[in-house]
Amino acid sequence: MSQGRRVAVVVFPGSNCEHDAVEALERLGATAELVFHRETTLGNADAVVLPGGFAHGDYLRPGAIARFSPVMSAVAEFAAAGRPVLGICNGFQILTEAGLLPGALQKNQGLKFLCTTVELEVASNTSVLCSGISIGTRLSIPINHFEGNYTCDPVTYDQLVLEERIVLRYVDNPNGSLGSIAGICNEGGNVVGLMPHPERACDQLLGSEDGCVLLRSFLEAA
Amino acid sequence: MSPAEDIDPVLPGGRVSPAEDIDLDLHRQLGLTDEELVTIEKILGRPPNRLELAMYSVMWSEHCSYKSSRVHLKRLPTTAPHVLVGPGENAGVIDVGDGIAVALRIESHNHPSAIEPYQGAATGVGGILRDIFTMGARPIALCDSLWFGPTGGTRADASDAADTARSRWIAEGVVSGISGYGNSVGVPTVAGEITFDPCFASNPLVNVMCVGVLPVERLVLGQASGAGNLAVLLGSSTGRDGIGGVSVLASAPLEGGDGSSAKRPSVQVGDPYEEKRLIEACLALLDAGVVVGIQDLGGAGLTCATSETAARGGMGMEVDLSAVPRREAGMEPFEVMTSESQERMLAIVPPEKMPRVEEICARWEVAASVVGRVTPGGRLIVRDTIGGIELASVPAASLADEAPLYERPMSAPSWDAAVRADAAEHLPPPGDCGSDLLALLSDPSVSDKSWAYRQYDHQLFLNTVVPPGGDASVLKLKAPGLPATNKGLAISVDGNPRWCALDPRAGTAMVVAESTLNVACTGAVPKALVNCLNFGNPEHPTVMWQLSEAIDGMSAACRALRLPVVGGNVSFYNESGGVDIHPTPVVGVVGLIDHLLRPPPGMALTDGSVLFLLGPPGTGLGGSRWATSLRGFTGGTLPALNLNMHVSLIDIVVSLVRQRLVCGVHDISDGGMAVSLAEMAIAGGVGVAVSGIEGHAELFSEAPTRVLLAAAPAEAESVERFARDSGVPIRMIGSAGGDRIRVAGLLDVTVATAREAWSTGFPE
Amino acid sequence: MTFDVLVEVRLKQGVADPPGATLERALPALGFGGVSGVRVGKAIRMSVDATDQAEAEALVAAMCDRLLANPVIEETVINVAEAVAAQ
Amino acid sequence: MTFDVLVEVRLKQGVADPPGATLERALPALGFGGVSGVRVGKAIRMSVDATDQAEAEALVAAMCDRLLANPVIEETVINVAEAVAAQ
Ligand SMILES: Nc1ncnc2c1ncn2[C@@H]1O[C@H](COP(=O)(O)OP(=O)(O)O)[C@@H](O)[C@H]1O
Ligand SMILES: [Mg+2]
Repeated sequence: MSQGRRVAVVVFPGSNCEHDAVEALERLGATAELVFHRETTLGNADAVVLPGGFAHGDYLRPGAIARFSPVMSAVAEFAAAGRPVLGICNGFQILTEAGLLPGALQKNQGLKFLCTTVELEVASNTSVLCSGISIGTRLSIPINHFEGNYTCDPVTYDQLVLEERIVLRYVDNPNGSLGSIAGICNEGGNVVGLMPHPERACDQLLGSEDGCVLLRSFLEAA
Repeated sequence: MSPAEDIDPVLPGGRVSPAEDIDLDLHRQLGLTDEELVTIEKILGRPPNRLELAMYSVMWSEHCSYKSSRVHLKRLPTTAPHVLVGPGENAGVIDVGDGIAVALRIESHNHPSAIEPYQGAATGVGGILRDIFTMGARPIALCDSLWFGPTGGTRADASDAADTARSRWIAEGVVSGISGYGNSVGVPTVAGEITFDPCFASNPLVNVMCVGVLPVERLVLGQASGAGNLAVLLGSSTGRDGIGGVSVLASAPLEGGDGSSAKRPSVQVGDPYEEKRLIEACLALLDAGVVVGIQDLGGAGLTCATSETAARGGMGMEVDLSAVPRREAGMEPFEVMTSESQERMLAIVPPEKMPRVEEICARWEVAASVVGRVTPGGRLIVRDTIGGIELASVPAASLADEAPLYERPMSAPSWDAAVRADAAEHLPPPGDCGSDLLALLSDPSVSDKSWAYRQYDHQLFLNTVVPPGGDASVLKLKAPGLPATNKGLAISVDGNPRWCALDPRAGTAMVVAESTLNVACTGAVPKALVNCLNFGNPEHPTVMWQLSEAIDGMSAACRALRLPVVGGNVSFYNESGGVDIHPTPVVGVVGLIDHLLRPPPGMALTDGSVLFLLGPPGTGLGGSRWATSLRGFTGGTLPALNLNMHVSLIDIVVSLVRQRLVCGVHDISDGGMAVSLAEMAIAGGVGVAVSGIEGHAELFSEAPTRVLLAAAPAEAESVERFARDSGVPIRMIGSAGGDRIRVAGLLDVTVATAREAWSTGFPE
Repeated sequence: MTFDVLVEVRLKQGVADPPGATLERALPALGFGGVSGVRVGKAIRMSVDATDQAEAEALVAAMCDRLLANPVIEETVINVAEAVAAQ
Repeated sequence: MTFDVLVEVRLKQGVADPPGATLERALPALGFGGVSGVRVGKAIRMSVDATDQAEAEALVAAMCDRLLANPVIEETVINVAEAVAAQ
């Protein structure tokens, strides 16, 4: 049950999806609280979300400066303890920069920012984001990024495949991502990063509720 | 204060620095006329010095003072019971009930975008955002109205290859600039328009609109009150960028590069990250109640912000130049006072609140420097340091409000009569309306704009119920800190230089009509309008005539619709090689939906639905895209607009949509009924069969006040009765089904062909 | 002959450089003091076929003018060297 | 002492470079033939205070490792020169 789960939503200067994350999580019955990047603890959170946006401007590289924010040590400890951490879009970029997830996110192949709704396919259900969801399930979820083209070295890629750590793949690769990767997780399955925005698909009035499936799984793991 | 004190004050630090030897025609180099100089001397009781001259020059520029347009703008209707703030402030504000207010404003960034498309457009976005959060509103939506030269690759386009390549560079740069800044600053871009026309080849138009929301009680005005309060400069440091015309004042040319221009860039570079932190910091300052007024620094920089806040509050201000953080060494006082460096705000702060201001700014990593204080007496005094020598001393109100007003000569263009004499209706009818329809659909001005808005984050804040692509975009009226409601906002921006070139008065009225109808198609009642008047050189009498006519047309339409004009912007000198652009008034209309519980029907056709044409019959082809783009014919007269009928139409469309009696709705505008039918078929993925259309004239006419409605067969009778009761003509014209778009006796194309033409109009 | 080219595209002096400024502000907190004047530009590398150095330089200069930089805000520094055969 | 620093941040060999590839594809149509291997990286300039060249280089190397480049896909070329006094 996701009822009553406490989620820390981290706010960097330049984050912009933090309220959206809070809204979606609370819609599912969780209690979400904003945690400013200068904090050194996550309070009594059961789960952590790094939301989308442009932390610290993202001018040099997405996530390059954010990973030094004080809160990131607490996030790393939280992750090391096996607790659920979700990086959405910019949050995913930050997790890779911080070394909590492997690989990197490059500019989209088309060299354009992309805001559109895409089809995703659940590729593994071993992580906190997709537990209980059948592999092959299709979800319709918005993407919104310029640098969402996932890449990593071949050894890492093989490892991701072997260990079933590719969580979500695009049905129609929109950005040139290696292996159509939309989201991956760490070895423990408790840290997940994805470029699509599940919080944008939690309200029928906005077109899709498919994001709830993912966020509910995440909350239940908390 | 006695008037005498107001003229030539003796203050600590001594008198104003004496007028240096000023070249006799320096004022002319600064764009001031001889008469304006005399006026300034009368105001000061002495000749101005160089800094003062610079300050008058920027404040009395057309851009800041509206000196050529103000006499005409006065004719616009600006009041209504729900208007909280009308024109004259940074943004218009309306009360939408439940303790919520909506702020809106539109502005142009045409000239910078012509030479550095990305940064020109980006800084345009930054500027309009500041106008909105200055009012205490959180920006929740941006819209962009874009006008470019033809980019080539279309059938009708025979433009020179270098021109088209340049237009493409501009179009792509502008769109990515809006994307780059808007997405990163974290405000969704939810609506807009993009049109290609040869008149914009050297002078593109980039108009950006912003909508913000606020709890009514947070509304603040950009005014300085309370003598002794501090003037605090927030945000970026000040550089030599955007000094433009006043740079002739430089005492020595800057070393390096190709003279002074090398170090005084006329184009600024936007910093969305700084702006994002400014938004958060300013809204936090207002929530904490620690500022009495706040004002953005836009055109004319610090001179504008200090004089306007002081004048609005009926106060004076002393400015300490040494306290202004600079980006470069060796800046002269006039450079600091007129720099248009981006991402800066001026807050008026009671001294005892300053520690709290510093704390909030530190949290958001926003620089805050006390650069002056509010004084009694209405004078704006600039010193090099506190208590230091006076570099300038002028009545603040004389800068802000007392620029001369001009009634520039106006005359209707001589070709006016000739242009109107001929008639588009006399053009030979097309051999095949189907191929004309496909040509129109593949015209990049008509075709799918998703290549652009896909680059814009249009979903942020979880508000976007109708994304770009419909008649108007629809947002939930929701933001952190606002009372919860089920209300929604509909937004549309529209312009039409084809119509306005032919008849600026009627054309502008038709633009207002179209924009309100777009909003009504979502079930929203139009509540307020903002406008951006893009015109040529005001020294040309025909341009002033166009402006005056456009304003009269806008006034007439807004009065009939009871739609207040709550703000606007005038952009003159849109010309190249002495040729003015077509008059291009752009309007942004915001409408209100009381209960946004389900998405509005939208334009998509549903298989089996019955199709109605609601509104008076229309066959006039003057100014239509069919006549101008496909036949190259720009004469004739515009089809008539009956404003009373339009008001009734808006009412009934809103009612039908709200009662959910219709399952598809789309107005007839660009490209006429043929294009509207095709767009509905493409959106629904289903064909349509229509009959009883009189010929190509009815098919391609852009006569106003017409809507296509689709209804489930079971509702058809109610829809018809409803329309009849309200006196608006209605006619059943066909039904949806199959995979072809057919108009009996006129055209027959497959939906797939139409979609192909429409979706590939702007080849990537 | 083949030439190795490095073009640096940078903002002109006086033009604000938000990426550079943001980076500079972040450095002290990361333990990097004593750094100033940070400017972030582009480094474009390519191989160019030309009959001699002069021709290669002219070609690259034309590319800079027409494509790589907008002279309104940017300037370029061009470096052309004969490619080492082994490469 | 002050040192002028130029850091080139570039993608490692083998890492795809969409901006470079796109630029390369666009060149022939604009009349620029014979160009290959286009790669777009960053050129970061800054002034660094340090007691000597070695210290300056060490500082910049540390900055590259920790911040300026993402070692998963990027590598850096560092250039440190004593600043000319006149500047
Ligand atoms: N530059 C743009 N930015 C965002 N949305 C755009 C842009 N250009 C067009 N659109 C969207 O595409 C749709 C069609 O635009 P347009 O043909 O101008 O509509 P209308 O004729 O109903 O005014 C609208 O929803 C509009 O908001
Ligand atoms: Mg419409």
